[in-house]
Amino acid sequence: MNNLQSLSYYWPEIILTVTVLVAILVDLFYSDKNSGKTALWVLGGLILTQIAIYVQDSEMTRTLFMGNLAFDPFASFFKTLTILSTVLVIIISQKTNELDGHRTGEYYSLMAIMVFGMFLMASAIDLIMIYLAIEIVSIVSFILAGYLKGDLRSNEAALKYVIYGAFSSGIMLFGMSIVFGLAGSTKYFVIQEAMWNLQGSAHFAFTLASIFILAGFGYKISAVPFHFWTPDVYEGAPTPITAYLSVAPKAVGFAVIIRFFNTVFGDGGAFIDPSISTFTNIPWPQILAVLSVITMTLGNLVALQQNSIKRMLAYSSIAHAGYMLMALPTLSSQGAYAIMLYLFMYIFMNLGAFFVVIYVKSQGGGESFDDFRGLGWKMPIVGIVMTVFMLSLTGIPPTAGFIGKFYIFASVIKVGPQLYWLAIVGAINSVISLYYYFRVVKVMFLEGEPSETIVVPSASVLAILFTFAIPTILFGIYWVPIANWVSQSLKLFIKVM
Amino acid sequence: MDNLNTYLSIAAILFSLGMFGVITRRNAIAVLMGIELILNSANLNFLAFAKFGGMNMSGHIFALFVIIMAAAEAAVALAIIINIYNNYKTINVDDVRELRQ
Amino acid sequence: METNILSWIIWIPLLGMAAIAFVPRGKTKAIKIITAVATGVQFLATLGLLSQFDLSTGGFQFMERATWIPSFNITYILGVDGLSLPMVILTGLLFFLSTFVSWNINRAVKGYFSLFLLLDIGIMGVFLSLDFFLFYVFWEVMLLPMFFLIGMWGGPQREYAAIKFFLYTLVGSVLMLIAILALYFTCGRTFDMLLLMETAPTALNGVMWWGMSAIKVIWVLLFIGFAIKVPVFPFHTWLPLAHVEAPTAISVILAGILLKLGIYGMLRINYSMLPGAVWWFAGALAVLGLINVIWGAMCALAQKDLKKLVAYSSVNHMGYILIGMSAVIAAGAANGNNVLAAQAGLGGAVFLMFNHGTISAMLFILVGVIYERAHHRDIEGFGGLATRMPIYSGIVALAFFAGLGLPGFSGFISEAMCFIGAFPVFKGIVIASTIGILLNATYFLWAFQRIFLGTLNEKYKDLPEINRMELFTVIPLAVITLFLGIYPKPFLDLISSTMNVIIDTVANVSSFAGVF
Amino acid sequence: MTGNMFINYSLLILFLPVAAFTIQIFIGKRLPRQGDWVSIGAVIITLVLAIAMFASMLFGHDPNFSQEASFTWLDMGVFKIELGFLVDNITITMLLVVALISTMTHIFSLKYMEGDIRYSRYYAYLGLFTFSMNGIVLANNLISMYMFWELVGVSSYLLIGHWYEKDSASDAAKKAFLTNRVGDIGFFIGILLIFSSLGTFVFSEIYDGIAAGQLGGTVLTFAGIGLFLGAMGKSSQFPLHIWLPDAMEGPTPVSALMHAATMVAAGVYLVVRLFPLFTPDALLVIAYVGGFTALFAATIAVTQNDIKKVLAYSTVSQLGYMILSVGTGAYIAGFFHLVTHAMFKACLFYGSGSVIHSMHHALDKKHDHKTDPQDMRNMGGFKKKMPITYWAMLICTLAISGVPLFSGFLSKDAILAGTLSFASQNPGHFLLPVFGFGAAAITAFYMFRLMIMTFHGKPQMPEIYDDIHESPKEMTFPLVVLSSLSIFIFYTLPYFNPFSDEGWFSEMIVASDSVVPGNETAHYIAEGIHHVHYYAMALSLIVAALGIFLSWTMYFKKKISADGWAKKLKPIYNLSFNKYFFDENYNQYLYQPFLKLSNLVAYIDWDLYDKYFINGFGRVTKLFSFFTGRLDYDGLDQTIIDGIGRSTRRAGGVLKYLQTGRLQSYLLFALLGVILLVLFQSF
Repeated sequence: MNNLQSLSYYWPEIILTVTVLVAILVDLFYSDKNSGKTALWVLGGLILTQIAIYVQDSEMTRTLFMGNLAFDPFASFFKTLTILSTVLVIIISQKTNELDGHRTGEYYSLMAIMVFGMFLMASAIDLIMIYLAIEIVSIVSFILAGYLKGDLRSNEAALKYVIYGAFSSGIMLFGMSIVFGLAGSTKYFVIQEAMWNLQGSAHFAFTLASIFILAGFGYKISAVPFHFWTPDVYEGAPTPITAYLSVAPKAVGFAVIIRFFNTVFGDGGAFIDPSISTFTNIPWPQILAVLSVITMTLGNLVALQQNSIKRMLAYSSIAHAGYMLMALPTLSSQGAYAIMLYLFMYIFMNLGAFFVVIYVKSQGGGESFDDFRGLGWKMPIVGIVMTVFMLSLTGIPPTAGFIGKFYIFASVIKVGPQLYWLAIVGAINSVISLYYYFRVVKVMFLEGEPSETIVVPSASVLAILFTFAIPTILFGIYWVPIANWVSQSLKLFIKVM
Repeated sequence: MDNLNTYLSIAAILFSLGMFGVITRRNAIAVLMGIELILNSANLNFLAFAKFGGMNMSGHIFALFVIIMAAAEAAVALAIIINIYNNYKTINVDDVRELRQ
Repeated sequence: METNILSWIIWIPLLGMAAIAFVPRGKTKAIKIITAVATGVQFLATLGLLSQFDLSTGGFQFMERATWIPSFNITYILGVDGLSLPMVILTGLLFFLSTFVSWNINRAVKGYFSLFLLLDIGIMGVFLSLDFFLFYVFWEVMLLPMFFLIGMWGGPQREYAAIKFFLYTLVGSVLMLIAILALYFTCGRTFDMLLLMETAPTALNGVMWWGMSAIKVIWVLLFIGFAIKVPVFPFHTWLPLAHVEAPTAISVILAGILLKLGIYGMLRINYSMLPGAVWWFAGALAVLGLINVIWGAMCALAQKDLKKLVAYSSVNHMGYILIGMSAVIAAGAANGNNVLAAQAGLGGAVFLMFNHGTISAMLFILVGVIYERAHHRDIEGFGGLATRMPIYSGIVALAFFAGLGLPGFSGFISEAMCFIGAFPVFKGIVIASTIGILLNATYFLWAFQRIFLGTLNEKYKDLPEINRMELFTVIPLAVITLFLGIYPKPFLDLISSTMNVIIDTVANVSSFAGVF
Repeated sequence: MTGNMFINYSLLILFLPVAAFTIQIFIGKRLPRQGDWVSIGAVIITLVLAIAMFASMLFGHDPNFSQEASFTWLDMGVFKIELGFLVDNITITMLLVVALISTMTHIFSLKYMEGDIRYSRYYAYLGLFTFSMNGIVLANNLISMYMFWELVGVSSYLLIGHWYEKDSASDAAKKAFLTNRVGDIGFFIGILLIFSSLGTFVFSEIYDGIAAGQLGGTVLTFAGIGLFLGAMGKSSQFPLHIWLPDAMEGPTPVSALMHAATMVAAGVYLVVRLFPLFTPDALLVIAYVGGFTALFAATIAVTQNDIKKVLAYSTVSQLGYMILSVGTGAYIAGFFHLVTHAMFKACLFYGSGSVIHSMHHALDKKHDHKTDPQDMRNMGGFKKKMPITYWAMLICTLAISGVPLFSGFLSKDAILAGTLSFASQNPGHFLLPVFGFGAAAITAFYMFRLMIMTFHGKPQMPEIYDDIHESPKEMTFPLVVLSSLSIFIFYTLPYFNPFSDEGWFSEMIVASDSVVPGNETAHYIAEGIHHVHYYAMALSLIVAALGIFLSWTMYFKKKISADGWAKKLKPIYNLSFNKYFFDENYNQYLYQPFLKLSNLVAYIDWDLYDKYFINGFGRVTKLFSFFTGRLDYDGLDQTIIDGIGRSTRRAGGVLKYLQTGRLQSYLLFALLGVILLVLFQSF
């Protein structure tokens, strides 16, 4: 479909672009103090975008802009996820005190730009598009990570992030170039066809290339061994940004991986027969399984070590990436389904946990475990809500986190006995994770003494807390709507061959 | 002499050089340059394939995009490095180790 | 009769929690009363269940079904049979009594009783749910309140004990989760236990995973999950710690009900869904039982802390139950269809489950009473209390005699049944474990002598006698123990038809037990 | 009189005492006189009922009379237990004995326990005991017998430990219970063996099964030995005899009731009841254990100075007799001895009780609490002071020594005849009669030693002598009753031949054949006994006379110096005086090692077991340390879960070093990752 026709299916992105422009413009007229008001415009724009997505969201699938972008429920799902998490992050950014003294106008407009990049990631089916999208998201996140100009840690985070990001996207690009050479095109479907008739030696080249590409993707979802930037960046960046990075880019990163694997190495995304995923001589299931095991184990083990809750959450998010990777080796609809569900659940519990950290810090506390000592006695509500998030992150029913894990395990076990070991490793890992998640609960409740003065957070804070906590519980008990939504969205654009 | 393999090998060499620079250089700027080398090696690949592979223009286009992106990236990176310099009074990446655990 | 009584039984405590949430923190009395009412009503409801229960059938009664997550075949199924009903009643009773045991809790009362009720929900749910997913959810729901109740209101080592308990049991339950999913995908995509009981034995028959029979693999995964709760020998080290650190009421619940959940799970799931593997595992079960008996008894004998002694005595008693359970294979053709032994063994095991519930609860309450007064539990540290507090020591003597399996108390006949049942199949093991009879008596009587007999320790010459509230919590248990000891028929009538169903399941599969 | 009525009566007899027990426990203290009248009333009614049953038995005059009644106790379909009662002549006689002695004890205790701190508790426990003893007597199946068996153990525990402030008392109580439990294990295993092969607990059905050959051979032998182990525990047969002498820590009336007359006789009653199912081998074991115990205990009794200890060991020895006779097949004789022994031994204990009582008071007057009121060396010459006690005890002493005209002669004679005939039929076992007659001689000797040291000669403690008084009639009354019941006439009615046990007993209570194939029939055994009867009688007379004469000359006439002989036989004397060091050895070689072992187990459980596991995790940790080489390998001495926590956190600690914060190292690792992945799949 040519560009002009495509535009009619491109409303969300268009609205988004307009939003960005408007945001930048209005920011010019705000004084430094009120610059934060830009957030409202951005929010408005995002909501409009979401409406647009909702309106146009239909069962039909097609490609846009001469097969550069896919327009399918799968993409819309991740777009919605992106907007949801962005909106939530913008909301919690209101409560942090880290941005004080900074002009926050472009902070929000940058987020909007990032959303655009993630939209592209969610729907790209062309190597060029993928590269562009990833770069857009990366560059913006570099800036956001280094947003606190005066703060050494933030600076350092930005530096590491930019170099690491550029480095890995460079590797990815090199891989892409080789793939282009082998396939003669940058379009997924062409590549997939080309893969069928590769000559012997080309296989190695292709393998090398695809692993280079994987490096690029792995960096986005911070999978071991491309995770090293994560802890430092997560710790250095302003907490809301950390929360954001741990959710949104990760989500679309998985979108890219799922789409890439199922389209290029799979059966073109039809989810009919996972088995052909092994048509190359690359044992993808094994590689991914090993990657996921290393990722979750390392994430958990190192998280055990941390004394800063923020940093602990950073590592734990690596572990969660590992859990989600578990479902990837199956290359089945079940797997993708599980990952998507998990991501949705993950947004609430993870952002919630980060928000509690932000709130406690803004109340004069800090980010270390010691700062949380006796919190459950001082602010019972916050403590209880935090406990809910910790439970959910550990994956204990009846919380959303458990449901996510449940589907992940289910998809792994469905494959059959050959992958049971993976499930067991995952299970043991979630037990290990209990140890550090409940260290938080322990310091909050088991330590410290009942205090007379009980701090009840302001209404707005309570509202935010519950917007995170209630879904975390609710979707742990009844998640049929989500499940249905996911299963409807589990529909990639398929080239009819 | 003027065939695909030559270009590919040159690209490969460039890639490795870039890699080497990134790993070994202590100066942030130098590291950035190493990254640029990597990107350009990729570009070289694209163009070489496009030329000899008798393929469509998408190779060239890709290269163009890469150049643009590299520029953008460099801009951001340099900005950050300047900021670092203001705070640390150095751009030696080894000295930027606030976040070591 | 109304069809959703089971849901009521499970969710009544939730109403209690809601009510408590609205009571200001200061009004501790009100909170306690609300809890008492909630648990009391629940207990009455369970009794109502008993009155309506149809003894003649071994199947499930008061069934409830509601669709929950159709996409994953997860349904809300409740039901009660001869195996779960006694446990349900016991749960109701113990929670009601424990409310009064914890009457003098004064630290964060609101939290305590909310968690207490949450625990109640979890346990009731496990006993009543017939959907595997639901079962698992309730199973996990129990852990959190337990963690807090031990960790916030426990003894000096409480944090350590709490986290240890949590981790230990979580390991078990994640393995269980994997087994559950494996069952789900191998046996016709359902969590409905009733269906699984039909499909599983045949669906898995002969399936091999990595050279092992699938049934064995799943059995072992489930078994570990349950064995940790029981606890069976190598997994028992969390128990003494948790029991010792937990506040009295919680120790009562732990020993009285939580340990039984493991046994219940084995009978409900391992026995009913994978009867084939019972044949393969019964021997090991008996041996583990023997180890539990001897090991637990010897550890109890060596303890200086009274509560720890009681805790180890639980380990020891669980051993008898395991031995009784192993008897079920006697009914198989391979063992000459000795249904008699199987009935004796299984009946004894379930009977002992219940009796240990009442007896150990009684013991822990009594330990709590003395701890309240003396602020320590060092067996050596007392002496001659019988002269000072005759009523208390009388009741303790009663509890101890019940604990050491004295005829006339329910403990005796159930233990005897376990032995009688297992004897034809595992002669040696049973004979070896009868030493337990002696060891029980030894550690109980020795402890009794050191604490109550001899000359009164001057330190305690004005220790107050056990008070009405405490008596009120103990007497009902004592009465039940005594009554069932003198006339066990009613209880066995309650369970026998269900027991026979289980026995048949296992016995029938013995025909192709050869595949193992 | 209908059999139905028998059952009702026996049920009344069974449950009246437990009713009394309940009342006493709950409201006893608040009743006038602490409610002793409740208990006494209850037992007196039981006595009346027992007498009524006994009378109707005599008039009914049916040797094979037997009534059974049972109810379903539990029922699971195939597995069901029926509890029931069996009333036959043996039962009725036993019931009478129990009721009688129990009543006497209740009465005796009125004064003896007067002003005791736990007066009502004491009577309550007596009630409990009477109940459980009657339960044993009435049981028609092994399960209920076992249950009451244990209950008897408990009531003995409670009564021995009545004065638990004394550590010796509480120790003795514990020892009694545990030693009995050892026997009970055997009992239980015996039950298991029988049930697993016959599927029933009821005596009659068991007999039928054995007769039908469903159970026999070694299994049955072992079952029999198992059951007999129970009997050994209760009747304190060697080597489980250790608890009975200590049990004398309990109040003397209790010793009379339980540890002389009834409870310890339960063991004998068991083997008598179950005689038909013992195989020849089992019987042989029984015979030897009994015989040996008889002699062994007697030799200990010779050297004891504590009056109650002497009686205790003589009880052990007499019980040995009864067991012996069962072993030799003459089990009716054993039962006969049980009855007569109940009378005279209880009486002897009351006697000692009344002596101790008065000693106690006398010493109290002198405010002397050091002197042991039970030590015969502090007595002497009490004959004048307490004549009733003296005469009563003398009669009983004559009875136990087997002097004609007294009950003991008849029963003992029957037993000895039994052993003699057994030995004559299979001469290999000549030891059995040797045991028997030897014990008889020694018994006569030490009993008279006791009498003489207590009542004759000069008072050893003149200072208290004036304060020694005859006990009040509540205490003398039982003495009179029981001593008179030790006259032969009560057992030989309606005949008057003091030299033959012809009488209601031998007519009403007849031996039944063993159901085990290969055992001699009752008739055959009776024949054998009849043959050797007169030799046996003559022999027993001789040995009794010998014993009496010896102690007469030694302690009364002082012709032979006891001390001199004691010195001459120093080693033997010491052995006997120290009860062959049984307690010491048990303590050293059984209890202590076991305690150590369990301490060890507990230690293993808490520390080592966990450490052991941790080493497992330690290896995991090593694995991590392998690729960083940065792990110090200490402090893995936590408990398991800590261990996981520790080792994993350690591992984390190692991995943490990867996070150097140095940018290049990150890149390097990333590169390595890529290369690894390539290698991973390119082979």
